[in-house]
Amino acid sequence: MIPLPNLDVIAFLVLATFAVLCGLSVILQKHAVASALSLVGVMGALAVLYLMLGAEFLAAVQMIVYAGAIMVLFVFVIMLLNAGSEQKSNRPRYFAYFAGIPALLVFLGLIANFILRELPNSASVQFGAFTQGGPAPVGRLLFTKYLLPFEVTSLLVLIAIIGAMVLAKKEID
Amino acid sequence: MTESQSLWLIPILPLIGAAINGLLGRRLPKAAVSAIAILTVLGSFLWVIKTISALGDLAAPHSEHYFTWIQSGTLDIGVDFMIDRLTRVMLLIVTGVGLLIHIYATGYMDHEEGFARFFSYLNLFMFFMLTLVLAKNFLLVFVGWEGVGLASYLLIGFYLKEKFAGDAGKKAFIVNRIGDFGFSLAMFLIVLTFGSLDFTKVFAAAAKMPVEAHAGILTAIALLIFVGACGKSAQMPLYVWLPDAMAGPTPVSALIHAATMVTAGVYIVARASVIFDRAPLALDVVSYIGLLTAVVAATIGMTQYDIKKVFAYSTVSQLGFMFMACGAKAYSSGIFHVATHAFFKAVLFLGAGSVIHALHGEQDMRNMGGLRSKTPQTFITLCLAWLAISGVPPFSGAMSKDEILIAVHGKSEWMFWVGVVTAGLTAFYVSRAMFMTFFGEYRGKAHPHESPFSMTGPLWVLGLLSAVGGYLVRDLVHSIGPEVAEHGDHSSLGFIVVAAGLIGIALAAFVYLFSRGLSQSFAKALGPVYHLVYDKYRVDEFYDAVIVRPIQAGSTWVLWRGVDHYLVDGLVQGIGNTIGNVGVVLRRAQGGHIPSYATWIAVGAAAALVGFQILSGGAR
Amino acid sequence: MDYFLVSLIKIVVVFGAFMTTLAYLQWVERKVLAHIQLRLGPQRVGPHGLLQPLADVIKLATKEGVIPANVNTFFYILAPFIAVSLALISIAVIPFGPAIELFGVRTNLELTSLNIGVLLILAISSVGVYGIALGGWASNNKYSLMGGLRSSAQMISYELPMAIALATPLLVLNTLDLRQIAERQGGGWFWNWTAFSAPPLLFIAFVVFLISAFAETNRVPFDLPEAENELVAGFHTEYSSLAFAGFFMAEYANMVTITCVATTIFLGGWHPPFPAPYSNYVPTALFWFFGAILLFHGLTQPARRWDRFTFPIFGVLSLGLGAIFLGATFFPVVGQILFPVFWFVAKVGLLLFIFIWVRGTLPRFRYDQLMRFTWTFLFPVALGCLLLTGLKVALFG
Amino acid sequence: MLPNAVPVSWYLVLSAILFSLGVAGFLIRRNIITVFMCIELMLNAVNLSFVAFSYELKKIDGQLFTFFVMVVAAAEAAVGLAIILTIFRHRMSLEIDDVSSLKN
Repeated sequence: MIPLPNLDVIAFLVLATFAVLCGLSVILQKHAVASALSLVGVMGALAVLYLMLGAEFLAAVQMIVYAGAIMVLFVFVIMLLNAGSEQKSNRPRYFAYFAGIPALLVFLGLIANFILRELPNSASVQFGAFTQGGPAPVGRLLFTKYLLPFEVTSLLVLIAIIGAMVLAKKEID
Repeated sequence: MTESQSLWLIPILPLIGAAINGLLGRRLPKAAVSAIAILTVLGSFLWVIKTISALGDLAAPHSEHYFTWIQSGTLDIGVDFMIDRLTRVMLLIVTGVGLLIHIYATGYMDHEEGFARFFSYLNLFMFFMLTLVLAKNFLLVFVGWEGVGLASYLLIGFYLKEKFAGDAGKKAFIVNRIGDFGFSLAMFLIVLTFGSLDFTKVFAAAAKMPVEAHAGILTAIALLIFVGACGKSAQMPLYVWLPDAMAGPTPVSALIHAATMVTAGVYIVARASVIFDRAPLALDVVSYIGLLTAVVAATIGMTQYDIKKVFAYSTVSQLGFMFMACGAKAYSSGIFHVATHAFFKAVLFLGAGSVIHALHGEQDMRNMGGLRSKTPQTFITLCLAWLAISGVPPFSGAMSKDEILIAVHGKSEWMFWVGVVTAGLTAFYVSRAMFMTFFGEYRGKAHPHESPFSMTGPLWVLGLLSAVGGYLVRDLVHSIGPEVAEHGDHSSLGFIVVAAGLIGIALAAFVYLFSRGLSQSFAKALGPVYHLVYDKYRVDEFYDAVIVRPIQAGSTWVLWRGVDHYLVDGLVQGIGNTIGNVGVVLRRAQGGHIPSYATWIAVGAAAALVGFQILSGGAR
Repeated sequence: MDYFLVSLIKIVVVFGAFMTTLAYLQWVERKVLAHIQLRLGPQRVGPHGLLQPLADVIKLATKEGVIPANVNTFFYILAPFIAVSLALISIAVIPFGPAIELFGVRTNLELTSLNIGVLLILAISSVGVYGIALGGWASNNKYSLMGGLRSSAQMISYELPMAIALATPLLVLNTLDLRQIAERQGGGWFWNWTAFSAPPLLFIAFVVFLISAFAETNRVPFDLPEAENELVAGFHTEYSSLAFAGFFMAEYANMVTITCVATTIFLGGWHPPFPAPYSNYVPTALFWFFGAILLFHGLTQPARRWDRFTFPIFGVLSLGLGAIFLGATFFPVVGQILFPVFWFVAKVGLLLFIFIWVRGTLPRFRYDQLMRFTWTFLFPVALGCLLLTGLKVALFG
Repeated sequence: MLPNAVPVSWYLVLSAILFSLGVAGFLIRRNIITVFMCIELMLNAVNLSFVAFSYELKKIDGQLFTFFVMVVAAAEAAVGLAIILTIFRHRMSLEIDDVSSLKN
């Protein structure tokens, strides 16, 4: 029997590559809809990564809330405004391209270096090793330790709903 | 304490009433507003009676601890209520008289704007007054103290449309601040000396102190407390706010500025009797100030024409009597006078209110007269109070005043004689007011009518109380202790006091009933003196010239034009201009362009991270 | 390797059955609609049009796939793929029957078991909107765009009551695993099913779920995204050939999936409405009754020439099916698969029939009515239902 | 050769990469909606690190933070998109360079 390659590693590499490619696509695509769909791709990849990290509930919420609600809203607005693709700017951004991107790469390297140095032997991720991310434990913690933040957040969402309605309502001439 | 914790209910009930009327009152019908106001006070009155009857003779005070309010180092101030024999009397006066005046006010205020607002304030006052009386430590007393001051301010300025009402409210508030300042200093000294504000602890410690070693500090505390009492109880030289406070509605004058709040000063002196007993100098000061106030206010009262002003000065004068009693260590007599005074002065004010109500707002006695037949019930009840304040036995006022003057006689002979003369003056000016109002011909233009039952009812109850109330409360008051000198040895002194009162009435009758014009000629003959007295000794003007104007001038010329304009403004504007100039340069960075802001944020974050790397890099 | 092999077999079987169902669902729908409207429906291809789905597939596959000018080609082609694949995923977590043992291998009658199965269903259905929205937008056609926008708004709106209605029985069942959900309803009479327990709260939730399901699948009376008299054909106006087939299939796949979910969560999954020994004879009785009628009808009063042959043949087939089920009662190895699947399919079929029935009966809503209906009626009802159920669970366990 | 396990730090590095991509997008894109999406990308990256730490520490508090971030992101998206709609209605443009009324 052929020894199976370690699925955790393969899955991570595939998903990570996918996520990074989609992320690149988010910022490089000319069209807003394409960016939005790439972002959905990132979110999908992240959802699966959450699943591997034992956060089942979050994986589902990630799909339902982020991909299913927030991003649909984005796509909806893009279509509604028919935002189309970006026009060429009459002011080229040399600063961003020639200073910003390299700086960003340096920045990234520093962070990566920092992480790998600070966490030299962090736990290795194995699917199914950590199973506390189901709806039951999350819900229990949410309604005990984090009850106040939860209630405050719900209030915030209510305010956001009202605010969005007021803002988006057509002004009466 | 095995008893249930139930004292808190007494002040809370009026607070609930105040909250309901204050928040919802405008939407409720008047009947509901009055019902809420009266029922809450009635509730606390009944609760007071139930509590008192349940607690027996109160040989030991009953106290209740609710929660710790302030804890700082060794200082531990709780919200504690206490009921002892002194509190018992005060509670009965406050809730009983308060209840009657609430009932009265429903009739008196019937046509006024802000009906609910009025009762909300009145209930609020009851809450703070009861807190003051029930409190077991100085700080909680101070809460009530300030609270009644607030309620008083609100109620004096109740007629929002009248400028003088607002001014009077402010005057009361500001003058009281001086007293409160004294009271606060007293509290600081108490904390410093005794390390606590709790009555039980402070008085127990004070009682153990050898007088010789600590006379200084105790005198200082006592005097500072007395400064506070002077402010609240309108003694010289802080009495000026009380006559002006008559700008408020009459029930307010009766409740706050005659029966209850102004006696808080007497209450706190009596409460701190342990300290005063050990500070002879302070006691002398209390006596002198009380006597001086009594005389001065009585003489002013003789010349006033506004019926409420007369009674206001009368109140100031009677408060002086109470302090005289305290100064003579006859605290229970002082409290006795508080009680009887609450009855008869309430009647006088309520009667005056009834008259004013009958005359549609007329307050000048020169426009009254002959109201005896027009408002018979008011007249009869007022007569009872008149005889009581004049010191005619067997009415209540005679009993307490006798006791006070006898006690004063024990302290000093000359003060007794001045007191007797003042008692005569008291009888004179009250009789003057009665004669000018109810006897002779009616000189006004309005059509007087008797007041409704809601006003005459309380008048009758209080009138009867001022007649016989002395017998009712005597034992209660005397249980406070220390023992008062018995009448037996001093019956002759008692006769002198009664005689002084009768002479005062007779003189007034002579001058104002039988020999019209005599008063005018007196006034002419005395000329400048009369005018000086009529103008209330020009005290307000004196204060204005000596205190108010210099401060104003100093503020204007030194602080405003000088310090503020040149120094502060110069500095501030100089800084502002500099910053503005720098801003002109820096503004270029603010393009209003979001990505550039974001770039700066990113650069900042990156810089922070790099810095962190460098700093932490060495560690590993 | 057993695991992979078994999984592979299950995938093949389920996928095959699912695709066949989709194809024939369309035939059933046309037939039922036709009979509601007193027509005959497909009749030409095969007996009673039974081969019509095959013909349709061939037709669509061989048509020319037109990609209109000025469309965003990538998204234009991507959209139907998204729609189809998302529609097909959910079936993976639906349990069709209990755990069985066959040839010494013990396995569950489902593709995969997730302990957050319900959440997965919700997640998939919430991203399902992308296919339609994207298709509508990529077509570069205002009718398509309108259809896409409408569908986005409609699906977001109706997802709320649907999710809440789905959450309501979870309060009682206390699990998110679809298999456990189904198992906890079994072992007795039909009033153990969630839809009938805690009356009438959960039944209301069931109805709310069904109504929302109509909207989620863009079915009549909520088929605004493809309202032909306003929007030509809505989001798939510009689609043809296999791309069109993709959307078409996605719609039916969604319908089947959502009825499967409803069956599993509300109607007791594979459990019969009354206990086992007696319920096992029901299929036989039903098939024999049906077969007898067909035989009788075909032999005595054939309406058309071919009916004289086709009806008896169907009747005999039906009798044979009945016999198989009767035989299955004696062979548990067969019965353990046949009976659960029969009940599951029967319930799903019933719900699907309701879908078609409603399509044949109700007119289409106006768009503002549609939105107002969900926000001011359906959503509050679902919410109230959830609250009351929660209260009941909290108070009475 | 592939390692036979993935350490949590790799997840964190992935998170950092995604975050940096979000920052870069924020800086170089000019369409407000895209910029907004880049913010969401950054939020997602942070969420990933929360979940990764939750795994590392074997505590689910981190997952709850992610949950809250998601909810707040939903609120933010609602309001943000409403603002974008309003801006578009007034200026008929989604260019971020055109929206500079923060100046002065």
